[in-house]
Amino acid sequence: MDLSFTAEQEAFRDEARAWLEAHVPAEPLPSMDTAEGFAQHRRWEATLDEGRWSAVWWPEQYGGRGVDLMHWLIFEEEYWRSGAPLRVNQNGIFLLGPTLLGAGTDEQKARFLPRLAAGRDIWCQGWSEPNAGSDLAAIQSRARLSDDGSEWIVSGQKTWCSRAVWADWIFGIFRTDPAAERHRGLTYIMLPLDSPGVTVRPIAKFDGEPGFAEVFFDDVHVSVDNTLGEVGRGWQVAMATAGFERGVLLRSPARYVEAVRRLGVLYESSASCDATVRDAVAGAWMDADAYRLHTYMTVSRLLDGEPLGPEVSLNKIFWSEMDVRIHETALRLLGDQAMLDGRWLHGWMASLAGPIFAGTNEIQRNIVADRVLQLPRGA
Amino acid sequence: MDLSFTAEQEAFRDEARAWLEAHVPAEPLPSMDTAEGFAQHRRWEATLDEGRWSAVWWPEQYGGRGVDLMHWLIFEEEYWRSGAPLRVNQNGIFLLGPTLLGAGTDEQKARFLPRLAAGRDIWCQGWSEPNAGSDLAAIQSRARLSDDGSEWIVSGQKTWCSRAVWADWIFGIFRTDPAAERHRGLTYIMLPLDSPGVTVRPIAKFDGEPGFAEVFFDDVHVSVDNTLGEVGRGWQVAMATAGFERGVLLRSPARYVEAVRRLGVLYESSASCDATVRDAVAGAWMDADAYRLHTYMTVSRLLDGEPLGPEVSLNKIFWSEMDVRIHETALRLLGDQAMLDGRWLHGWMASLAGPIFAGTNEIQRNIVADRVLQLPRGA
Amino acid sequence: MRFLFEEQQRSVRDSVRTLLERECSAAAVRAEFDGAARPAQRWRRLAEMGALGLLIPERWGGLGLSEVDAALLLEEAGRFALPDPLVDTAVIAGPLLGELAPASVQDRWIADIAGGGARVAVGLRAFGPHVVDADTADLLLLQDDAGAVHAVLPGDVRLVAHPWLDAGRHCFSVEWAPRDSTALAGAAESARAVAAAVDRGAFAVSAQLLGLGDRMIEMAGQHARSREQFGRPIGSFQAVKHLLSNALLQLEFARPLVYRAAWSVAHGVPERARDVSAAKVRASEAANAAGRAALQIHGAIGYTWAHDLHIWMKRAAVLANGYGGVAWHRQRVAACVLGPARR
Amino acid sequence: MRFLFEEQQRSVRDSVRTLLERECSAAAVRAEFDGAARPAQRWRRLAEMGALGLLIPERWGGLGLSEVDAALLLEEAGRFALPDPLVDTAVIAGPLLGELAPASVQDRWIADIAGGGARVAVGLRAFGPHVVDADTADLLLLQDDAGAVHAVLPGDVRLVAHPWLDAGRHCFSVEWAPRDSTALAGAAESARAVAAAVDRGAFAVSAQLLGLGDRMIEMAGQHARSREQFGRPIGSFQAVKHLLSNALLQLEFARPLVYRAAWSVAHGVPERARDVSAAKVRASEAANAAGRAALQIHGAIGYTWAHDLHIWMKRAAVLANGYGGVAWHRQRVAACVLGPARR
Repeated sequence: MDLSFTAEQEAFRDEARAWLEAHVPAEPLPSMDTAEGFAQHRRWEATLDEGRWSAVWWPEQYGGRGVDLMHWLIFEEEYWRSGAPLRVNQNGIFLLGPTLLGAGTDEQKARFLPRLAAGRDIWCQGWSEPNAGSDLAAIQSRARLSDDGSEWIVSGQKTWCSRAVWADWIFGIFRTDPAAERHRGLTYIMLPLDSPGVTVRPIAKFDGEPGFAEVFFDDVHVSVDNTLGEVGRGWQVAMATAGFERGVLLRSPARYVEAVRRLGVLYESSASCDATVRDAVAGAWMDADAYRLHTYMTVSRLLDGEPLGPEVSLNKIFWSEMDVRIHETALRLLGDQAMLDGRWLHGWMASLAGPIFAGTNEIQRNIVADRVLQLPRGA
Repeated sequence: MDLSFTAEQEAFRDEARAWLEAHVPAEPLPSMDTAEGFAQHRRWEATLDEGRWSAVWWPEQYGGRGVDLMHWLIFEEEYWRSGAPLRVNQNGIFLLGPTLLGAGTDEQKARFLPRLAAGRDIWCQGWSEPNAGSDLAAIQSRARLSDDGSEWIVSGQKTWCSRAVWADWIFGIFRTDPAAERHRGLTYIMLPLDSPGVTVRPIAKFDGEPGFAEVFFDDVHVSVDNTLGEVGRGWQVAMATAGFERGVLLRSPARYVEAVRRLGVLYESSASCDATVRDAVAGAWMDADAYRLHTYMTVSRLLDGEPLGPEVSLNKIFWSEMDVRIHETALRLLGDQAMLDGRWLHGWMASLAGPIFAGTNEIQRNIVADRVLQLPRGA
Repeated sequence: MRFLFEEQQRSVRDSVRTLLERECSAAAVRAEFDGAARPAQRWRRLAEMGALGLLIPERWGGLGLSEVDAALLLEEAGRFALPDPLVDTAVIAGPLLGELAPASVQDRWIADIAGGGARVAVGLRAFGPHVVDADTADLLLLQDDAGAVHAVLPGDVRLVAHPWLDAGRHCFSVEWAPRDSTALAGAAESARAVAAAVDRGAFAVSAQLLGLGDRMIEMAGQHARSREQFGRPIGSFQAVKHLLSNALLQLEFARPLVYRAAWSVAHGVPERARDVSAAKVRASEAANAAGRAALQIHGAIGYTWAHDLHIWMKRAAVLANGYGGVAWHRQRVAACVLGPARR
Repeated sequence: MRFLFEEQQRSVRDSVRTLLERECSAAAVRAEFDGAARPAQRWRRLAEMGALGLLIPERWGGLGLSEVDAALLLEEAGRFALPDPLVDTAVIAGPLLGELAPASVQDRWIADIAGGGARVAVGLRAFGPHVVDADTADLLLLQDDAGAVHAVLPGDVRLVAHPWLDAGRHCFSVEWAPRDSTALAGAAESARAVAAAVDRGAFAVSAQLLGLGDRMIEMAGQHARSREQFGRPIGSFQAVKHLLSNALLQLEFARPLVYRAAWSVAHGVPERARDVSAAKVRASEAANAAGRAALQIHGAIGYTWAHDLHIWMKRAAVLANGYGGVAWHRQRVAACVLGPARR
């Protein structure tokens, strides 16, 4: 155990901090769920890439720096601390990226990753369908091979596709063996959203902004070169990184450390004498610190060669509930200003989605119970 | 709506208060889960009966006063306020009593109820069995008719029988039709615990006192006159009052109103400046007041002729969770004295049983979901 | 002791429910949330059925009834997420004018309130710095720094709009200059009536919160019965069952506190402040918990603008935060029950 | 940044686990809870494996290791509900004597502590007025009103026993008269060492609480897998699954705080007090929550004296309440993070 950072890590941190101080936009960008905001966020991705900060833990040849995940955590600490924008390509970088690195061909990596790192392609995910939410294995969208075997012909519907309204590409799993059921006979496919036959219908979320969309596929043709991993093993391809790196990558602790720092500033400025709120602020600090340390533990284990198991489902539950608590505490501090438009109110609305998306917390608790606690499967 | 008490109700309250002031033992009795304490509690039951206070809402001919449940609530308020002892015959009075009144023959009522009211017979319940806890319908203890049809011959085992160690009688449901399953073929039978073939084995509870027992039946003969209600319909007989009056009678609000009053005294004496504990004390007051008012609503509905439904399961959840919160708050106020032997510590241990006994809170939540919220039955 | 609503009170509930089913459908509420103007007809219909004059004496065309008679009506207003200023106008302003205003002001306004001809926006200091729906008010009742209440005409104020969570109602700061001519009474004389108005308003909102909570639990139940995953309705999963049961538990044990607050306000009992605050605390917590449970049960569909749930959740959040927030009312309960806070 | 225990530290954990499986079985713990004397052999074996000298410099026969090396050992002590005064003697007293005592006192006691020849009971004011296991101590370290620490022999004190929740350990008030001859150092000189001892003790107990919590979750899991109701293991019900998952969640996110506290104590970082208090708060809450979940899952059987669970629950409750209760540590975290409380 050594909870100090190495000189090399500190130098990396300093470099990141200096670059961010020089490049982070002075004014917050408009919401990425608006056309103009999306475009500005896309430009920010390009800027990040110019500095080689887009995905530091990727190999250098694909736009990364080839550093380990501990460095990525350090970069994230500096990133959030600097007030830099949200990552419009987060699904590409944190969800697709690891899967491409693990299961993609060299040709696919070369074709997709550098464009992804540079924000030239913004990706959205296509997991859920109207009848496949918590029960993701109920996927019905189909892809069949063209007669010459060169293309998939995709039909069906995906939904809750975050940022699909202005994205360029979608990745997802589709049923390629109509006779197979549940987790079998699915294939991981990547498609350009401007393909003929694709219709994107925006969905306004809780706050009214079109943060996600339905995506309809009407005999969409896509080259089989865009198959990721083995045909018929899309579930395994997707889940290989779902369990592994998503537990770490999906929400880096620095986001909450920064939120709690802002909460402390709010407490300072509030002059609140309500000791129960003070206690909640201190509780939020402990939450964020616990999550930060927990992630250091996880990454240390990974770097030591240990595999990650189903216990990463605990992370999702923890950060999503913490996020709600942090924002509820902020609203308490804001008192009779709490309901007015503002960053904390919007953050609170955003936090309410946490226990639902990326697998509801009920599903996560099932996973923890079944696979960590080894309780018998339920009916 | 009229939230004041009538002159007659106030007079009843005054009479109860005066009698209690004159009769409640100056010193608390020893625990009823000791031989000496049990005997003293039995004598207290007799004293109560001499004043006709044992079961005020029973008909006069059986030892009651024939008053309605609102009067019973008033009596309970005075009873708890006075610091009177716990009721050693509570299972007889609050569980068996209503069932006897509803389903018993006149002969049975005359034979059992006056002795019950006077504490001459102390009753324990025999519901659970080793394999029938939450799943009560899994009852296996059997009763078969003797050849001449005059007696039940009972074999099997009951468990978690509160106060069975020194009780006189047990009531319970037994499988009388061996071919019937689950809720069918059960019969409600009352047995003297000194019958040949009965073995009572004390079980020490969380605090070490023998508060409940296992009761073994080895071909115990009991007259069929001790059958309560119809043969084969024991489940229905037991549940008719379970849903109806148990929701009100099991834990009267006055118990918690008094606990919260004592909590306030503890707060006063504690000099605690911890605003989070103060907030918890105020929360406990709101809990107890809500429960008191909720019960007034329920009894008002009953007196208005409305039936009670499955929503009474909410009561069990509420009071049991409130009881834990009250005691946890007391322990917080006690600070570094909290773990020393004392009334609050013992009350805390007792409160921990609340979410478990009389149907776990998980079972109660199922009932609320299935029968109040009309959610589909689960697997 | 008879803690239930009488036949007549329940029939008021039924009438207003029938009215709101027609005049305040979810579609109408949604349209106003999306920016449509509030339909004048709904307010007129409410006046016609007597809802706006319920607490106003008969000599001004009201029904001269009490908060106990109003409780179930207010609950329905919550259930239907009624956007109109029922509480400010009919519960706070009408009776406050009746208690405090000079006869000329009373005669000018109170009958109009009961008849649906005047909407009043209210700015009491205990409820914070904002005034809701000041833009559509015919009259504003505003408290000055000393505590006196003034009746101010819309032409005499400048409004600063604050976009906020509840798009169905509008939030403003009001810039105005207190004048002797607008004061209903001096600060000292006003104190008792203002305290009563604060408690009346907080009680009324508590009742609305009950109705909002009820409706959200109902929405969640409907969804849980119809939505299938893993080949069965999601309502058959114990996690869903228990989540919704717990929400119902909180609401059903907030309910008697709210109904008791109605009685305490109507009869001006000495514990009125305590009883109202306990009601507001528990109704706020229960409605917000019902919303959170309903959202979790709905999943992503409940998180969309197209679904009704967000409107009910936002209304509940804003009402829970307003009219004295949870912290203010919790501290008031503690002060009433335990005496002053220790330092 | 490398946040994990090294091979050697994990092997200490394995050794102590093997030892405690033999010397501190649940049956043994139960027997002591029922009044049996503590077996001398267990303490001897702990000394032999070095557990009592872990934090004691080598010149007194210790291993000269750090709190980081002790963390997993202390966690095992919790897992097995070890009743012996490991924390007071080996974690608090040994190093405290090493920092504070005159050489003659050090030479008299420290090697004995490391070798298992001396049990020490500790009464530090930050931890409240009681002294645990004072009846079986060979030495008492007691703080006087001014804050100075005294080494007092059992013959020089009068003990008043307080029956309490944890029957496996004994709680006393100690009546004694501070004398110049018993003081290890003056109050001012003691302050730094006492503060370090307080943090060391609170950290050590946090680690024990983790182990207690782990074991209770394990008990609950075992029961849930084997106990059948409604024709299936109760662990297959979602209510049970989620209850236990939530308990595990709390424990797994308390864990890194405890391990970090080990580091902060070992390295005397400026944030030591904050880090220790955060660990104690979250480990206490997690262990108590694990106990409550385990009790609910066990049902009535878990509520009996015959089952092991109550012993673990009571130990957790007493340790959570002692060594600075949750309120004290929460306030210390708040003070460190947010500055002094406002009035």
